[in-house]
Amino acid sequence: MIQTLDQIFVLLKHWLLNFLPAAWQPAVGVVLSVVCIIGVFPALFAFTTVLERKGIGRIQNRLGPNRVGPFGILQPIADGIKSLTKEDIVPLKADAAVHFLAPIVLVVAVFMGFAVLPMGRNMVLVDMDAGLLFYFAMGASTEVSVFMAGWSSRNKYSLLGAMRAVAQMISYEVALLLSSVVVVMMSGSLSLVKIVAAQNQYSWGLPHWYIFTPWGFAGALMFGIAATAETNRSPFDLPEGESELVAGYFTEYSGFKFALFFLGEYVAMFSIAGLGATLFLGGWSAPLAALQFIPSWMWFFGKLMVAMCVFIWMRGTLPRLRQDQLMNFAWKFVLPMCLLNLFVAGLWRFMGDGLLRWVICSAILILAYVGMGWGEMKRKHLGPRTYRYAE
Amino acid sequence: MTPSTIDPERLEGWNRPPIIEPDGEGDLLEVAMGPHHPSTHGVFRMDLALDGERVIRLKPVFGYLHRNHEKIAETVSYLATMPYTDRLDYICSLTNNWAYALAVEKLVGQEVPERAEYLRVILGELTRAQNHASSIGFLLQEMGASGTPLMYAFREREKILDLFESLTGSRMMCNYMRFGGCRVDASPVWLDAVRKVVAGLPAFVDEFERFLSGSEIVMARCQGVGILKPELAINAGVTGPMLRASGVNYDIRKVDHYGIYDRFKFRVPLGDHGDIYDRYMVRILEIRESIGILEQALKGIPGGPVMDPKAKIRNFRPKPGEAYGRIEAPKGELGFYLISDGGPNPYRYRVRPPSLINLTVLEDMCLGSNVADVVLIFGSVDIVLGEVDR
Amino acid sequence: MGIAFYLVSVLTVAGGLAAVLLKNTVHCALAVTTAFAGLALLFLQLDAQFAGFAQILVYIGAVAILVVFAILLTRGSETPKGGVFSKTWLAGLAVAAAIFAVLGWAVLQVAGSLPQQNAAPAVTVNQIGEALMGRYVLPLEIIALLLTAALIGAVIVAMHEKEGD
Amino acid sequence: MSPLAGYLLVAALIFAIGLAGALTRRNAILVLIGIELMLNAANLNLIAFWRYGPHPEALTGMMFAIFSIAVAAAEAAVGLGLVISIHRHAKTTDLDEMNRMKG
Repeated sequence: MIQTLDQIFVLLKHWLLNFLPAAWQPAVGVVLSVVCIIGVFPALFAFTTVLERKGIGRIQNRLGPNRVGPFGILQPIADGIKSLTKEDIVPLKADAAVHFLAPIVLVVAVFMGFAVLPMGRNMVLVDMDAGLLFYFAMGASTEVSVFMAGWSSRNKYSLLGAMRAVAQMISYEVALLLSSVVVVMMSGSLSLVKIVAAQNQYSWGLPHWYIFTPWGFAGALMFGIAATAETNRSPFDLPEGESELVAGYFTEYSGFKFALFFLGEYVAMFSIAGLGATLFLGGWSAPLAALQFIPSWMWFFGKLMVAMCVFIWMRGTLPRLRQDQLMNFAWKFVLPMCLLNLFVAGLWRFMGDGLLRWVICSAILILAYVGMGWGEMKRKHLGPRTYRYAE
Repeated sequence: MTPSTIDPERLEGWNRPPIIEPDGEGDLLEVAMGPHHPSTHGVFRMDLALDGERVIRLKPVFGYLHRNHEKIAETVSYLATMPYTDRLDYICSLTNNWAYALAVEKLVGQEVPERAEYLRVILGELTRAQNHASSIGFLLQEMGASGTPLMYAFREREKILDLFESLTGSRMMCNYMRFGGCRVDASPVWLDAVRKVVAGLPAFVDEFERFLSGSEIVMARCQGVGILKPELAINAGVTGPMLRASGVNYDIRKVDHYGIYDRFKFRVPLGDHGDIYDRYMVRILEIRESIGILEQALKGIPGGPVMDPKAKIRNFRPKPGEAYGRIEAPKGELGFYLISDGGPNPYRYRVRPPSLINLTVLEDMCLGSNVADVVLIFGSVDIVLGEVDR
Repeated sequence: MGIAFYLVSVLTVAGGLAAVLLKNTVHCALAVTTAFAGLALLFLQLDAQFAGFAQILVYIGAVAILVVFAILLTRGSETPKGGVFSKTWLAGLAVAAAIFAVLGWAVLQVAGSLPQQNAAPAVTVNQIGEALMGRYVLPLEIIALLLTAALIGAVIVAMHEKEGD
Repeated sequence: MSPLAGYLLVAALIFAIGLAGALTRRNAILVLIGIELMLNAANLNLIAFWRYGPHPEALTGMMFAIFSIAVAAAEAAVGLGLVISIHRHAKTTDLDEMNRMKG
């Protein structure tokens, strides 16, 4: 029973495929899986927008949407109808073809990333040998779409926003890659399925998730920072920094194309949250050996939603950085930390089991983290101030 | 983007309205921020010349909200202008009332009963507290904090506005002060309500400060940005928290001894750097001082009338002469200059709006900084467009 | 040779042609991005997964972005007055056509004797990694050195000259 | 015809297109794009020969292609850096106008 529930989608797919001639089965199987991905994530997107608006509302002492349907749950439907019925405006001077293609390129590239994410036991579209590399290749393609959107709009805000976004995405992509490399080093594979399998082991009922090691924790932290920047979320949301750039590179988009951008950005968050969960949080594996009876896909989506909640929490809490500070942070803090983390991971690998390697590895990372942060604040003369009073 | 050289010739013709050029020919990028820009506090435009993201020129363009305030005041009776003053700085209408009442009282040499003076101080300091809190909220909003600090500030502002409403009948357009006192008396119930709100204020400021002052992002964005030198501030006539953040000890409550401020013990916080962070901190510290004043005033408020019994309401015709009444409004020195020719309405009526005069140094503060900082510096000036454009 | 090969080839060649022929420089850059993507797909068809993904990562993620940045920095998106092709375009075209003729002739000459083997070689990323760290470790190190030198060089070349220099 | 010949022909075509672009365009950046296309065509050849060659397990062609991609990335970075630097100096990216050795 537990097994059936765990594999319910796989079994369902096989059952459906049995109605077809054998020659068609592989192709139709792929199409079925793709349709599932294309169906599930936009639905999740609709649900999460309500969650985000409600959550931010709670953070800000207000209610959030509560008019459409019970507790405002049907709000995304209203939003969807609104954005689909809006006029699709293309600026007169815009490069119509590029303007049209940009959101499509974004959405396609973002959805491609899901092909290699294992969403449950045996639930992966293609188990590629170089899955992680494929994921990052698709992530890199989104930058082109961002540039296309900004450039084709013939709007200064759009262009500035696009250049900011591209510069930011390139900078943090390096950090994203380097923070994932530690996982590749330790699991010895680029295949996300094997990375999950390597973490799906338990000693004393506790899982072997990489986040529970010093290098894994530092890597997850850096990955989280880079992922936030990569998806343009607060506090790194300056490409669409409302107070300076109206809406960044999609200022000139309206109606359905705007909805596509919105969807693309949100789904990119899901995908990167899913990747983070796969790399550091054990993917679909249960957090305790005793909890393995809960279906694996529920764990995956649970972790995904937890990561999304962290994104929402940060958005409600933090102000945004400035462009140069963002770049400095990427190249002078995150990148050195990632490189050091690589070194620590190597050290961990070649030191024997025991308390010593825990102490040494944690000490190196914590010292570097605190030292670099403190040094940066000192160098820029930042810090709390005292004030004098006149009577 | 690479910094590039600036062609001086292009800056010569800067006064013309900016034309969007298709490909950014030349080295400078002209960006118009506003008047529909979501970031501005109202309908205000900044024309920027950008070199990469560095500000080369900044031209504030205002007047979109011009409502002929001064001319209207010259054509209606003295009292009829009172509600118009509410609409100057619509965040703090009570201090506007006070400054105007003060000017007219000076003109006719009128006395104000003690209870009315106490009520004015209480209302003025409450106004200052809510203005500073919401201006910090707006500043953080510009910083991209997606409204959370703003909503915290507004929660507190709401309580204060409720007090205003129960006393004056209106939340924002209070129209409460009169020449020679106040319009209605405050009930003991109202005073108790004020005591309750004031007792809650320190906790709010502590919470605000705990979340914001120590935040690394706030420090990184605010410290060392938008520096205003004290010399320039004095020369430009900048007043209020902005001037004090630059380290100049000038508070009209201390200098002018207007009202009954001499009876209260309070200190004037001063900044040393004159940057955005100092302006922010000076405002926070001023809220704390205001709380002190409020506590003293609520303790010492006497009984008695709130209106000078000799005050003449009907057929109000001051003798020919002139007067300038000024107060330390939350945003700076708010002054009203009146010339009377003996008629029922002023011959000349002039407002000295702190928002407008503080805004004149905007370009000096912004030059050379990042375009993202411009919004922040603009936010730290704390202006209300109703007062800038009048 | 499946239909996929022909489709991808047409896409690649069309992208390349557009990159060479279009007037607007940014359009050229976007077209060449399409050509790079097409080449990556061709690599994938040749069972070279790793090279294909590396191609996308390097060419679309880095080189294409670098090119558009360079175009915007040099204000190159305007069409120059003297036309987009150089004065000696005819000679250039002739050379290119001649080279294509020679290459094509050579390929067609030997087309019959080329190997027909079709069994896909089972190459895993592990093997590539081991080869890189074993047999090809020296070239790898040299490449690393080259990339570092190129990075520093590019930064120095493009760095803004300080006043007074 | 063997599949290899098809790949070789496509590679030759792309090489010729790249060469034509490099030789005929005026804009220095587009010349670089042409060179990149030529390098890519060479990579395609390398991979095709590796795939249909006698010893694919030796990975020789594949390795060559991977190294070539890395070198091409370096070349693009330096080349574009040069173009930007020249543009700053001569205010043009037009190769026909860049005919002086001295700035």
